[in-house]
Amino acid sequence: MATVPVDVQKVARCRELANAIAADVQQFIDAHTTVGVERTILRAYGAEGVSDEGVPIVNLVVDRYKEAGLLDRGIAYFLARALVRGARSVKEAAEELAYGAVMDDGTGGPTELEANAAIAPATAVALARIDHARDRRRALKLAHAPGDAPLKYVIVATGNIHDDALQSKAAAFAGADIVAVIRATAQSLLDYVPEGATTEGFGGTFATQENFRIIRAATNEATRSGGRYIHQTNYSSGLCMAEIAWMAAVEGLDMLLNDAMYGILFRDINMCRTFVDQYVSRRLIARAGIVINTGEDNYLTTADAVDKAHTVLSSQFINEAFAFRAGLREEQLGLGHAYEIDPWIEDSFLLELSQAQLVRQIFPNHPIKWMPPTKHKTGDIFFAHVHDAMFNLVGVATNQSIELLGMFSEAVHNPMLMDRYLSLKAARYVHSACKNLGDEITFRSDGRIARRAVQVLDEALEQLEEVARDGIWDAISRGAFADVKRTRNGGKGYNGVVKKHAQYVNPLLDALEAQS
Amino acid sequence: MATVPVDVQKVARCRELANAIAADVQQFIDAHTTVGVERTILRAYGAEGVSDEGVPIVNLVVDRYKEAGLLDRGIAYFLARALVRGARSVKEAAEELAYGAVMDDGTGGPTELEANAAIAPATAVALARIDHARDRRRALKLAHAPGDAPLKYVIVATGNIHDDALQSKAAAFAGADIVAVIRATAQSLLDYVPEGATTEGFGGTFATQENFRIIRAATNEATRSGGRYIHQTNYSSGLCMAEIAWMAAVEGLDMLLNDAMYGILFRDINMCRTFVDQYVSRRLIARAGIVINTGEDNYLTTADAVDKAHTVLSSQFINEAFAFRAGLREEQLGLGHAYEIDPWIEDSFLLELSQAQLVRQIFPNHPIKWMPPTKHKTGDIFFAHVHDAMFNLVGVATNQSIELLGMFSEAVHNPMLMDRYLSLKAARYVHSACKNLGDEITFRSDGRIARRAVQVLDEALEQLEEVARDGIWDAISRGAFADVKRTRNGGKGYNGVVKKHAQYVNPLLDALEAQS
Amino acid sequence: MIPKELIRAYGDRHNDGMVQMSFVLPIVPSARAREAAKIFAMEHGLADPLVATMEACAEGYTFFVVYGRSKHAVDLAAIEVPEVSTRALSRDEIEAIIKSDIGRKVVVVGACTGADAHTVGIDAILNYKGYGGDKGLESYKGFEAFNMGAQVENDQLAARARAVGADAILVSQVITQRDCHKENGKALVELIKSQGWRDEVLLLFGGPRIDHKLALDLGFDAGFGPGTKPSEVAAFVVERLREKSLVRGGLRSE
Amino acid sequence: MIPKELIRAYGDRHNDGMVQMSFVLPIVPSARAREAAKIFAMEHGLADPLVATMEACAEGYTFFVVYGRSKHAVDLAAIEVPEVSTRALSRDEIEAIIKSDIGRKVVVVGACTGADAHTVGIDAILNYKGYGGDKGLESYKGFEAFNMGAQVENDQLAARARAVGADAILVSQVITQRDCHKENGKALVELIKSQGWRDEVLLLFGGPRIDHKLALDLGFDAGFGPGTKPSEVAAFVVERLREKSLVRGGLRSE
Ligand code: B12
Ligand code: B12
Ligand SMILES: Cc1ncc(COP(=O)(O)O)c(C=O)c1O
Ligand SMILES: Cc1ncc(COP(=O)(O)O)c(C=O)c1O
Repeated sequence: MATVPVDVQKVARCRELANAIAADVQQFIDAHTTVGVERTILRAYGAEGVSDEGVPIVNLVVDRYKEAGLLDRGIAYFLARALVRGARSVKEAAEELAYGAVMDDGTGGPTELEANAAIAPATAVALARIDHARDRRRALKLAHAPGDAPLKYVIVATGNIHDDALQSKAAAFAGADIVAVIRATAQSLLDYVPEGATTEGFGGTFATQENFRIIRAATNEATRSGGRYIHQTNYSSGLCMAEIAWMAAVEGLDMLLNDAMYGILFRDINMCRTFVDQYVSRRLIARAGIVINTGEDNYLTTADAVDKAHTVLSSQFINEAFAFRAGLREEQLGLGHAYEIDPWIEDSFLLELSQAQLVRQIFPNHPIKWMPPTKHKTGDIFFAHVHDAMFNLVGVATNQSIELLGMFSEAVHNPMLMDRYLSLKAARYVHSACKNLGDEITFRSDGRIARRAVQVLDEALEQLEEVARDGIWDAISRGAFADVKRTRNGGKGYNGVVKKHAQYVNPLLDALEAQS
Repeated sequence: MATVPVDVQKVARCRELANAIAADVQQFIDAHTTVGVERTILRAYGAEGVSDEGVPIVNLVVDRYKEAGLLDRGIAYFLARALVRGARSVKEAAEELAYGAVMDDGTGGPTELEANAAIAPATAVALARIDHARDRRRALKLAHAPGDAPLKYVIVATGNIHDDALQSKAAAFAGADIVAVIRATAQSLLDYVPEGATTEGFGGTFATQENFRIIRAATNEATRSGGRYIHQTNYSSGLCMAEIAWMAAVEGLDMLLNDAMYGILFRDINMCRTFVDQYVSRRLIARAGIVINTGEDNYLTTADAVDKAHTVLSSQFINEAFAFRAGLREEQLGLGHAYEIDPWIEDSFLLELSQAQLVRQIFPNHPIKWMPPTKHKTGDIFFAHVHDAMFNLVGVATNQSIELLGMFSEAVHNPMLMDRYLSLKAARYVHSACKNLGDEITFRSDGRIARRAVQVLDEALEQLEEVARDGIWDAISRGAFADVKRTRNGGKGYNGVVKKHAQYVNPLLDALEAQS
Repeated sequence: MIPKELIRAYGDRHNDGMVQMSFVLPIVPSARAREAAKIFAMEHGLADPLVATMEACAEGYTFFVVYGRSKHAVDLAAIEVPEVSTRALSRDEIEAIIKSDIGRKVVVVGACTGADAHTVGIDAILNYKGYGGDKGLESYKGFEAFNMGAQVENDQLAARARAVGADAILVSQVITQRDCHKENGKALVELIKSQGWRDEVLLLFGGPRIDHKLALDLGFDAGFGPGTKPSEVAAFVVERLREKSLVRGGLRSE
Repeated sequence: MIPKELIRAYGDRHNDGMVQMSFVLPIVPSARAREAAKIFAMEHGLADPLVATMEACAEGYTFFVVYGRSKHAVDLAAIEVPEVSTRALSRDEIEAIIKSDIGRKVVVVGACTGADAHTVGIDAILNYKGYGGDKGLESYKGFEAFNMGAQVENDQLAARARAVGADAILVSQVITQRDCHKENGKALVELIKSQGWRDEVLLLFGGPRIDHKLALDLGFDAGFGPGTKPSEVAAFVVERLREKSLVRGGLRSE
């Protein structure tokens, strides 16, 4: 088995530092909520639908209470009180909160005890919905075992959910194990989740609950007809991170792109907002048994993949620390890393091999996610196909868990049917032709591959020391990750962050937290 | 450095057996000549041109003496006598032999001494022409060093020598180190060498001396403009093996496809004929410092590449033994082997890696020639491109000397400009990205790769034992190589074999033999 | 009139028409070259052509990859393609038909003709080993198969076939440069016609670039392309022999 | 009339017209499908189309690779392509021109607009680091460069440009789905026109799918495609400023 030297002491120290970094942020998280979190809670309790103008009721309610300066009590507080006051269902209660002529200002009325009692059944129902979806998924997976690792992951992105469904089945037919529907270009900056099935979208398809249902049904069909479990993936990311996590949890999705810092760095979303949102989304994800895919691979599209390889590793430790705090288990952590080194650099393959193996060894129980070359792809689709083959080879040789397949048309368009077919065919070949390669070779203990691994871990450790010293807020504002700088109070969605009242109420989050 | 276990005793035994096999055949060779050999001698002495009907004068002469039952004395005998008798040049002497009203029946006339003296200067001139071409090549190579190994070898095959010249330069521009002009489909069965520049040909371009000149000039131009030595290759194979070797030698070609058995197996050329022809062709090649490329790779197109891998190795030992007997040095032996295993077999890559490394270790000083997948290529050019990438990877990781690049259009047509360009680009990438891979990895000493290498050597040894026991004539008639069976007296060109007279004369061959 | 059944290229949505092209133009890379590539693509009927790459591939030559939306559609209803019409028969069924309906060995002679030296295809059909697990005609009790190998001239093949009383002649052609396979194939058919025994023998044509339609056009009885299995060929031969009642009036009984 | 300058695709011989196509048709693999692919290729103008492969790539869909000889030719003489016409200037030359002919810092504002979050391209042009060893505009003494990053709305960009008195606005667009880059770009030009200061500013458009021609069509002053180097952009800006005498009458002096 080919391994690189990994100093366990250093790894332990990295974890310790990452934990300290997360602990610092957790104080902030515990003291704050966001409009996204509160909308999530409403959805989880069963608030559904849109107004005549198409605005989701959860937005109407949360915005109303936010404007009134009452959101710091937690929307569940008001929901509970509405139920005590006679609303026959959560739905009715939510409507009351949204449209009711007089607003509950939170004073007087039902006692805490009454309110708790009123909301408790709804909390139980919410948890049961997650558990039910999780159990159904498990059963289907038992009946139809997934393929061998590396699991072959492809994206579909027609913009039209019905076409996506067709593409997903086509991908499964061609050998895909995981199908992700990527989102429309602008969705992550929307501070609401669109409603219903959608058939238009640039660069991807909107994430909506109905779309999740449609696509899940399609992949389940593919699972049954092909006899191999097909995983469904979407994005719990952007301003509605937590709401989408809920939707995915109850619609039985298997994986979610979800990262503690991606939105900050790549979508210029405010960091306070993101840290709070990621925590709540991950609490739901933990319960749902969903695997997250973190976004460190993206760092190497804006920063240099050779010089900044260590930032991927240090961020993985941080993402892990945040995830553990939200109750996720190692088996749910699809930490992301990528094959983004300029292919024309001499020995680039060795550098990639080294990094992939290092990550594999440091996170042995994690379903790590291996991302293909993208940045250096050009429109020479033939060359790109070869570039991807080398990536596939590293994937199978270093035993990556999840492999997002490269597309030869990466620099041209969102993948088409043909592109996915050819990509899957090539990956099937490389994975099979090199099946036992990793077991057959060893790396020279003092060679280029080994030395590179040592260097990357050392640099990651060094960076984590710095970040722990300065705090992540400062580190990000100095461009520690992805060569991108963001300020603590800058970015989108900052005004959606609310400091919790001393009597903030959130029974669902409490229940999720009680779990771990 | 990744190595496979190689038992040196077994290798020594293989060499011993191969030597015995060749020794047996050498007896036959020494006792025979062929029309091809005699034509070669005439050409070497300077007989040139064609008759009014377009028949080369060397054919006219040799056929005439053959019909008269006089060829067993060696055509040099008659040429010498014609010179003694007053021909002012070899050309005139040859014309005399071809058209002369009375035929010299070899009796009477000049004494042996006179004849020897008459031909000796011509023999010296012939040798000088070879040496001159060799020295010119060396000088150019000193001025412009060749690229790094594996040398990238591509073929051009437009049918028109002028287009081939253009393609050769284009290939050099795109990174090729070696350019071969492949021959027209039917040429190897022609019992004469066409004359002059040719512009029509199916599947390739005729090998003619003028074409050699044109293409050599083009590649020399590319060498000078690119500053990297570009090698030129053609085929010394088929019924005119030896004549072409002569032409290539004096036109300064760098490499020749030349094999002791290829013609027998793949062109159904008679074995007696081939054995004699290969010997003489190799005597010229040895002197010219040309590198031969043997044809064992072809075996795996008709026989299964997994089951019959050992036949490649045993044949390489035999080819080597024949070559040594003809005065070739290890550095001239581009033994052929190939990546022809069904790509869909699990661990096919490991099997190929094993075989390539085994051959590399057994023939450490030989410029071995690594041939790409062809048989399992289909018209899916995208997949084929990936298949070739894996081949390139093995090539660089096992440090092959000469790598004939795969073409994604292999199953479609002779390579076009675009195909070669993309193939070269991909090979440049893989060779550079994996430059030091071979130094960085080792193979598990008891793993699949190692065990496979041991097995292949064992099987080759076993086969060589059998062939040595039965003689190669019988072995071939039982289908020992390439799953093809040929009989000793069957096949094309048998009637061109002539048993030498006790006073057979061939001063040029004598001189070449004296060398080693 | 048969209603049209139009299909278009498919990228990711019904009828989006997306196709990929690649080619080399004799021009150096430049804005002008890019425009030339676009125009070239449009001439082929591609709308909104996108020049994905433009690279110097030789001095004075540029390699392009282009994507575009093809405006063309194919009317399936208007396509008439002869398909080799035989039911798939198992090995046992084939043996049984020969035994019961033909009552003697079926004789076939095969070769790869002309300058073509590619025997792998014809061997796959005739030799015991067969192809992809499907054993060759030699392996059938009911067949007597003669494989003449490669580089066989048409007249030699015809002579041998007559000599052994072949029910079918199997011709393989792999080399297709400048349509030499067509000429070669046609020449055999004509030779046999001129010798007056075309009706007495089945002529099968095969190879990686052969299809049934082409074979019929050249005067053969059937054509077999890449991936053909021996059992398909065996099934065709026995079915045709049975149908044509060549059985009784065949060569053998002459 | 200008004489025609026809070029055709090149496989391996002058004017052989060889091109490769690949596409998917909504049909299952069959002899009929192969024929459909051939006809499809012929409709594009390919003679002797060769269906190199035909594979089921999804239920009901088949992937084809086809080769054929294109009958089309492009007349180079008829192509008019505007090329960004600036002489290549070295860093020193650029600095010198700014110093001598402009006499103050040249102010540029750049952004990746709309929903587009791809900053790498605009960063490559503006940031110190630059692209492929060629340093970005920030690194020039003579330039003052503001990089607004990604996801910037047109009105924000315009406002900022006015506020800082920009000589040039640099717009990057990477996402091109359904031509959103064109609409986005055009909208900016119109916004600035409607605000009445179009003549006072240079508008540059860039991105992997942008070319000069497209940029001009949309109302920009220049377009820059893949592989653009910062120094090319710098050279264009200073040359245009000099030419247009924007120097004296420019925004700054208003
Ligand atoms: C193996 C091979 C060789 C071997 C042949 C060994 C041998 N004894 O057969 C060797 C190395 C000797 C060789 C040499 C040459 N080859 Co070659 N070769 C190939 C290769 C790699 C594979 C062909 C093959 O075996 N396929 C496997 C068989 C099973 O498939 P098949 O032939 O299609 O047969 C199936 C069906 O078509 C059908 N079938 C075939 N025949 C028949 C007949 C009947 C009656 C029926 C019913 C069915 C049937 O059934 C078979 C089973 O399904 C191809 C490239 C490729 N991957 O296709 C090039 C290829 C065919 N060769 C080619 C060329 C040009 C040559 C040379 C001329 C090159 C040269 N100038 O030196 C030489 C000369 C040979 C000659 N004179 O013919 C070209 C042909 C180009 C063209 N279309 O014209 C190809 C396409 C390679 C290329 N891209 O240049 N070759
Ligand atoms: C890196 C990258 C990302 C990063 C961006 C990080 C960042 N901060 O920039 C991340 C991972 C965040 C990302 C996300 C997405 N991406 Co993206 N991404 C890429 C990728 C891999 C490389 C782009 C790149 O950086 N190129 C390198 C730079 C240097 O080149 P360049 O942009 O062409 O710039 C040069 C020139 O064009 C010129 N130039 C550029 N702008 C300007 C401006 C001016 C004024 C001038 C003078 C010159 C100039 O100069 C530069 C230097 O030469 C491409 C694929 C590819 N290989 O091209 C996909 C790609 C661009 N992305 C794509 C998509 C769809 C997305 C997503 C929408 C996917 C999704 N649904 O989740 C998201 C959303 C982002 C959004 N809203 O925009 C598609 C776009 C398809 C299309 N044509 O519409 C691509 C082509 C991938 C694909 N095949 O699907 N992506
Ligand atoms: C964690 C994460 N979220 C989201 C995305 C997609 O971007 P967005 O949803 O912001 O368009 C990515 C992109 O790869 C990602 O890694
Ligand atoms: C040794 C040798 N000679 C010749 C050839 C080419 O075949 P021919 O010249 O017989 O057409 C090959 C083919 O690869 C070969 O290996």
